[in-house]
Amino acid sequence: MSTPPQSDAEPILETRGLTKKFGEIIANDDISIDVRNDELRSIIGPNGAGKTTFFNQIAGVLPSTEGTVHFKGRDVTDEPIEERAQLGLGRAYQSNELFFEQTVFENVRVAAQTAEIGEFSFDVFSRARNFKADRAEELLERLYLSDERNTEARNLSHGDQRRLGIAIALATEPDLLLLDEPTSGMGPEATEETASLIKELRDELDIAIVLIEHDMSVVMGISDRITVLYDGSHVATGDPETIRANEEVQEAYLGGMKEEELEL
Amino acid sequence: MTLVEIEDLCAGYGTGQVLFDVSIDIEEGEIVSLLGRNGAGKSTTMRCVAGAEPPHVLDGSIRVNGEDITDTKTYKRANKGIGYVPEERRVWPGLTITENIRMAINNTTDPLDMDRVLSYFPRLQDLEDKAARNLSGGEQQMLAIARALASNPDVMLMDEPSEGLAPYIVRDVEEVITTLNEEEGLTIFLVEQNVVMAMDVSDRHYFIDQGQIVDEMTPSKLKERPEVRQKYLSV
Amino acid sequence: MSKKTSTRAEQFKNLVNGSITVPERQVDLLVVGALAALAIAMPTIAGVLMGYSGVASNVLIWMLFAVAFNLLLGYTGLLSFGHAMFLGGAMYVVAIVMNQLGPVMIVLAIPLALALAGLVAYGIARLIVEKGEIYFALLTIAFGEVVWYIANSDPGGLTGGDDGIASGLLPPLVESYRGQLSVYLGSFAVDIYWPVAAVFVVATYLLFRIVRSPFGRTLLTIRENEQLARSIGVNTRRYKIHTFVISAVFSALAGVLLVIVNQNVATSYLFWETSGEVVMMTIVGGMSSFAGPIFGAFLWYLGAEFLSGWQAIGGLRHYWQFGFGLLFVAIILIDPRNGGWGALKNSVRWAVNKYFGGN
Amino acid sequence: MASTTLAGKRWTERTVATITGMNTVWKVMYLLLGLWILLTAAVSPGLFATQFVSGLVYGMILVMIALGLSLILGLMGVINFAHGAFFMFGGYVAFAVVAQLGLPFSVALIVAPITVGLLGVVIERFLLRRLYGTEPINGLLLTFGIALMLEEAVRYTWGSAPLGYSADVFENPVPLLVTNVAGIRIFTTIVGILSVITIYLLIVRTDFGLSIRAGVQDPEMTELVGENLPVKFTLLFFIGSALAGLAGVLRGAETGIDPGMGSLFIILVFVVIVVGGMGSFFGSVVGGLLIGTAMFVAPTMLNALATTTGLPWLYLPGARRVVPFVVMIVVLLARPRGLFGEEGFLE
Amino acid sequence: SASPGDGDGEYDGSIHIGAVEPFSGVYANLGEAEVQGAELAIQDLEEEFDVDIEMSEADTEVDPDVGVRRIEELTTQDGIDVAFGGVSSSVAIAMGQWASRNDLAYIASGSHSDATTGEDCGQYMWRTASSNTMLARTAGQAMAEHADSWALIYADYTWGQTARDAVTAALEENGAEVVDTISAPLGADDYTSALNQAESSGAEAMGNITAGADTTRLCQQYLDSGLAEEMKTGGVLLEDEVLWSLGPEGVSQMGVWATVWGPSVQSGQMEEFVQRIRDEYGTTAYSRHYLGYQSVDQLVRAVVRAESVAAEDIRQELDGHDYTDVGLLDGTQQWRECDHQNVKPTYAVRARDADDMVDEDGERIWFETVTEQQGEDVMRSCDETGCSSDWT
Ligand SMILES: Nc1ncnc2c1ncn2[C@@H]1O[C@H](COP(=O)(O)OP(=O)(O)OP(=O)(O)O)[C@@H](O)[C@H]1O
Ligand SMILES: Nc1ncnc2c1ncn2[C@@H]1O[C@H](COP(=O)(O)OP(=O)(O)OP(=O)(O)O)[C@@H](O)[C@H]1O
Ligand SMILES: [Mg+2]
Ligand SMILES: [Mg+2]
Repeated sequence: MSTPPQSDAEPILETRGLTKKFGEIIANDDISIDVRNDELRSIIGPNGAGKTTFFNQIAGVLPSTEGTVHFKGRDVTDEPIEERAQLGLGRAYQSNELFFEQTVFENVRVAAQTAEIGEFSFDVFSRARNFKADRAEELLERLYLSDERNTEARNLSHGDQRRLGIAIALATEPDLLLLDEPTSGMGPEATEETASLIKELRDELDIAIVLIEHDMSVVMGISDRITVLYDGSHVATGDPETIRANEEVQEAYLGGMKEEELEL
Repeated sequence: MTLVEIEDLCAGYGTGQVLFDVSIDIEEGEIVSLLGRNGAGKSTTMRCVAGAEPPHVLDGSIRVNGEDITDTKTYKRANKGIGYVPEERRVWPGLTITENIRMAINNTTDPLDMDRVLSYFPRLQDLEDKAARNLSGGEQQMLAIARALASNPDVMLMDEPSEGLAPYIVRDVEEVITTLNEEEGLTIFLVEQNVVMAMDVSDRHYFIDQGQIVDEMTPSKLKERPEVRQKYLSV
Repeated sequence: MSKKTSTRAEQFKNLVNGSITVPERQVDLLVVGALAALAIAMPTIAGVLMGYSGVASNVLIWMLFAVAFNLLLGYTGLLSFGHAMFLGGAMYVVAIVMNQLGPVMIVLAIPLALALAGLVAYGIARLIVEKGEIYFALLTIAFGEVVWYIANSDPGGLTGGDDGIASGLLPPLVESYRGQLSVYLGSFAVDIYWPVAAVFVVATYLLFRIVRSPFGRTLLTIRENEQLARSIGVNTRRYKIHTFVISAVFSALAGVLLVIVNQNVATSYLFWETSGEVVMMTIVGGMSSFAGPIFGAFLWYLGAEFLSGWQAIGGLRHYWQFGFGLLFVAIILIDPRNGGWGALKNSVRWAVNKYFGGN
Repeated sequence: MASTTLAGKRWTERTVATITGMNTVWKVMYLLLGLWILLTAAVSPGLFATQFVSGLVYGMILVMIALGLSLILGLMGVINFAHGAFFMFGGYVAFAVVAQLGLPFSVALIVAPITVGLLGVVIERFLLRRLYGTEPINGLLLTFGIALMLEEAVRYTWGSAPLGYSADVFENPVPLLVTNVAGIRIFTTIVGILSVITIYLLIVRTDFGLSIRAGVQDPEMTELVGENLPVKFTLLFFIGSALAGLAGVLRGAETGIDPGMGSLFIILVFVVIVVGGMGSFFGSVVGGLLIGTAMFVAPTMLNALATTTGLPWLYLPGARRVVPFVVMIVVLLARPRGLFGEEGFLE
Repeated sequence: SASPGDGDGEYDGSIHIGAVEPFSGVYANLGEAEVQGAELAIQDLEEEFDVDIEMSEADTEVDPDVGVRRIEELTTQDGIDVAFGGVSSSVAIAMGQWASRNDLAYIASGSHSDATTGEDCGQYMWRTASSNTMLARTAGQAMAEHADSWALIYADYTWGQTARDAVTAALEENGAEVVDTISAPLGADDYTSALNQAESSGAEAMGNITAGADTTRLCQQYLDSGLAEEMKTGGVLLEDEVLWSLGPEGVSQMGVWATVWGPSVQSGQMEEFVQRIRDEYGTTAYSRHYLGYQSVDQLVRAVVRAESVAAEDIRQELDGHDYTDVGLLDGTQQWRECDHQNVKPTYAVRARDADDMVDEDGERIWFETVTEQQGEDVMRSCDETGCSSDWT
């Protein structure tokens, strides 16, 4: 993780004409975006706009009906999830997806281990307990989870669980991190903390981050660029100011918003 | 006429008491909202009226349409004129939209018919046969409201209908609420964290803090007194 | 809490409560020690609790089988209802080779049995490992039935059909008199129990190491959340296939031991009821821990030997499985994951905390 | 659970889609299978027809047993391993009524299903109810234990020896198309068909099933819209168990009873349900008939192949026993969720 | 008696017998019946000799693994001197092999499989029951007289397959034709398919080569399908109890069968035996009671003669021993040395008309004897058995 920031570099992620149909329903239609390799990108849009579906297509959880996904210049459209993960695509889920019966430490350690040993390793006799332990400890520290090190994940509070999800994703040493509503379910203070954490992570680790978010204060505060999806279609992409000013976006998404809320 | 009368309600979970002598009156045709911090007891109040357990009522009484329903069995309350839109929507994920609504229609004596219910939510009409789990958050919220509406209630209890919704959908929900109130004369009892929205739609606010009703006022009055918000609502 | 030098009692309490973690190498020593102690004590335990020490070797073998099985159920989350095909299949391979080519050929039979089990498991796993839980369970039953069918139809007169194979299975160097099965090495004789116990300790320890290895830890992620496991880059399919093979090979090892000790094999070893038994042992003992299945196999034999021989309950003793069914139901209602072993651990913990003062 | 779980809605469409969507390997295989069937019909037409009809009748018995299991599985998501034991218990209650108390068979037809139904109710109320909402495997294992207990209890009460009782008027054989069929079989078939229709009308076509499904997904919410849920769960379990009991009475009258008959059938019936597609009401009906006919026709087909090719070893005696499993393996490899299975159901 | 695990072969006037029988599982009732017979034998023997006989029971279930464990347990733990029991042949053979390896005299009282005294014979294992071949040959002759052409439905496992071959040979030898042989799985629940095939074969009669509960089901379905009106029937192994559930009417259509012994065979002192079983246990005596009695009787007598419980001493006494039953059948029987098979009569019986049956007070005499075959006439020759009988 030591490449210097290079703003106009090759995009790390390119989607071309990405489309997803669930039977009759078109969840995403012809979405083409590029994400630069040090960018912090937000995706916003009303509920049901297809944001999570879009993530699922990028990560390989859902096969795309049409279109291609290129990651680090490589066509990964038909690669399975684990292949993409090994390539450096990290993902934290919208609903808390964790290894609930393992300790917080083990959750992160095993993710770090996978990054090290690859998608499959028949290493049956070395000892796992301290394997990549340092890396795990480091991440726990970073995400304020060290105190909960030995707690089983299911016993964490909701906000801590969300942070653990991010820690797991980070442990896989991603070059691109997808975060689905990282602040939902967090109180205002925690939301603020998380937002600045995300920004710091990007700066420190020098990775690209794409996040889905409904909380406009977060979105407007930390994003380099914002992409707006509406009803499965790409409406606009641009920096926060442009998006705020975009009339179509106003109409489609922000329109119902009171000034007070935008400031909250 | 007073449609809902909550009188000196005390309720709690397990051994701990959460509500202390809560009294709320709601007139027919009114939209009344209950505001308060996280954990103040808003949902608890509402669950007591709807008949969900836990909590259990320790003392006091709840009357709807003049009838005391404090001890009425849960499954019998829907027929006493109560519609309930719970926190987190709680649609049945495996049932389709129509099946979700039909569940409410089947179990009430004087329901609205399906077409009429759906006519309020054109978006749902298009998705009729889709399983609720495959709906987006906003669609699920509409479905939860449609379901409560289908039983043709006298009073609709709505617990944070705007939570987790995109700003634009919040506006839609707001619209539905006012339409129902204006066109159908539906009485609405609303719990909201989103004060802006609550102020837009309500006729009256109750404030609850640590399980006690601490104030009651109209939206216009509330606008004049920002310190009330500070006192009871800020984190 | 102020820091003060902890008493031995407190140290013990902390150990029991799991707030002290033992260094990795010591864990290994501990486990080998515990397994060896179990193996050494088993004849006595069996003699006292089950009224018959001769059953000890069977108990150990089933413990090994259950642990191997639990690698799938407890660690990977795959319920195989056809595992008898590996246990029984290996028994048949050994028996057929010895029966046809002479007892000396056991040296060839054992590796052959293990290899065949692995091969068959690999083939089956490739076909079905990605089917949903219930489908997987039923498909394993189906393959088990097919194996049973083959053995029962006595192809080429090899399996003896329903009669099974019971003669010509006394391995070289082993002699048997009035129930004493001894291995002779020159003039030095040792009860066959001890070699079996040695294999048990080694094999179970190997399984333990597998469970604690990066491979084994990865299996847990699959059991807990397959989608997330894939998202962190785990090729779940390959892990599942390999685990199925490992589990099959160790089950086959149990089968090899069983045929050496009992010197007979019959189709009943291939019934799905036999597969069902190992499922029950594992659940009753608790699938979430390594020791659970060991405990479960022990309880099963306790039921089979103690209850079924307990004259005090008269004719009822022939229905001891009723009692086991009841225990099984109770475990499912109380704690299907941690089972009897979990309950035991909790009660020890509770007792220790009570005795040394709770915190 | 998806919406069309129980209704066979659009299944014709799906069949057509399946056939057109099949790849060539499968198409060729189905073609060969068809030719083989034709060959058999040509070689021994009489026997083939007889076996086919008997197979359908036998399939109907499987359907009859599978029905209750499928109902409880499809609506409540409970994999009731004890269904086989309920079935067996039904036979024993009938034995007690007919052979021990000397009452007519018709009394057994009413008393046994009710008794077994009540047993089901007790199990549902006191045991299974605690498991709703947990992993489905827990229900499977719990009922596995119950099956064991029930079997032991029956052995204790009635012994292990096979027993039998008279089915009164239904004992006489009835000519059916090309063959004679035991009267009790015809009666079972009729009862089976009636049960399928009744269940379909009562549960699939009414909103009874809807309430149950809603109740499984979110019991509290279901009560909140005004549903008296526990009563419905119990009722459903009663119906499902009573159906098993009824099947047991009929089966026992036909072939006699023994404590092992439950475990003999439960696996077979699971195969039927899986082949049909778990959770699909129509799937179990089709699966039962398919497995039934396959079990009867397959030996004849093997025989035909052996005689025409002159390769006697092709006639695998006793292959009938593995036929269901082979059918299951083939079906599942081609269609991972069985013939009419729903995506995501219990996965 | 001997103390646990000593097995030193010393005999001190007390004998400890192990009854290793299925007390649970599908054969439980058969195991129970053998033990009932054995108990009578013990009463008689204790009266006749000055011996003290103790019997320990152990449940083999239907599982060779369990069987071996139990016989081992009885030997090492309870210190039994000799053993008998076993119904299913896989269990009996496994136990017999174990006994032979471990110097324990054991009589497989109730396993019919040829293998027991054939390729799986054992040095210290004897068999009281008639072998499969003995039954098949007896049945074959009677069946050939009963009908001219047969379709045989056989249970598809070792016993059924060997019985099928033996019956086929016997039928053909006696001038009848075997039109078709039809397999049905062991433990089949449904015989319609097989019956269809039998019917379509055009044979005059359907031969029933199944055992236990399978026999019950096949007979029941034969009756239910109305085939009884078109085809006669008969079978190779009758253990009366399995047909009791058909009732007198049903059984009256069951044709001819071979049996080890049945309540209709009341020669010698058997009438008294039947009466005693009825008095003691309230049930009709059938072959299993007889086998249990005879097995214990012979074991104990051999011990008394040898004045030793050592397996080898017992073998010396039993092998080639001619004897006349005391308390049972008339005539001379023998323990054949080459394969340890008991040389004894085997019977063919025919179902009586329902009106002629004795059916009262728990006494069910529903068959009548048609032939009594002498052992030597129907046994396999020593060469045929394939028993490698170089015992010393
Ligand atoms: N598995 C599925 N099957 C069918 N339709 C689906 C499925 N998953 C999502 N959809 C549909 O696709 C559309 C997009 O869903 P998606 O979850 O991507 O929305 P989203 O933008 O993430 O919304 P939210 O902000 O509420 O999370 C919705 O209309 C939804 O109903
Ligand atoms: N099931 C429960 N068991 C025990 N305590 C509960 C339970 N549900 C709520 N409580 C407690 O009751 C109090 C009131 O909770 P309630 O859900 O009514 O709050 P609320 O005002 O709706 O808050 P929010 O805005 O977060 O929804 C809280 O202190 C909460 O911790
Ligand atoms: Mg989303
Ligand atoms: Mg709330």
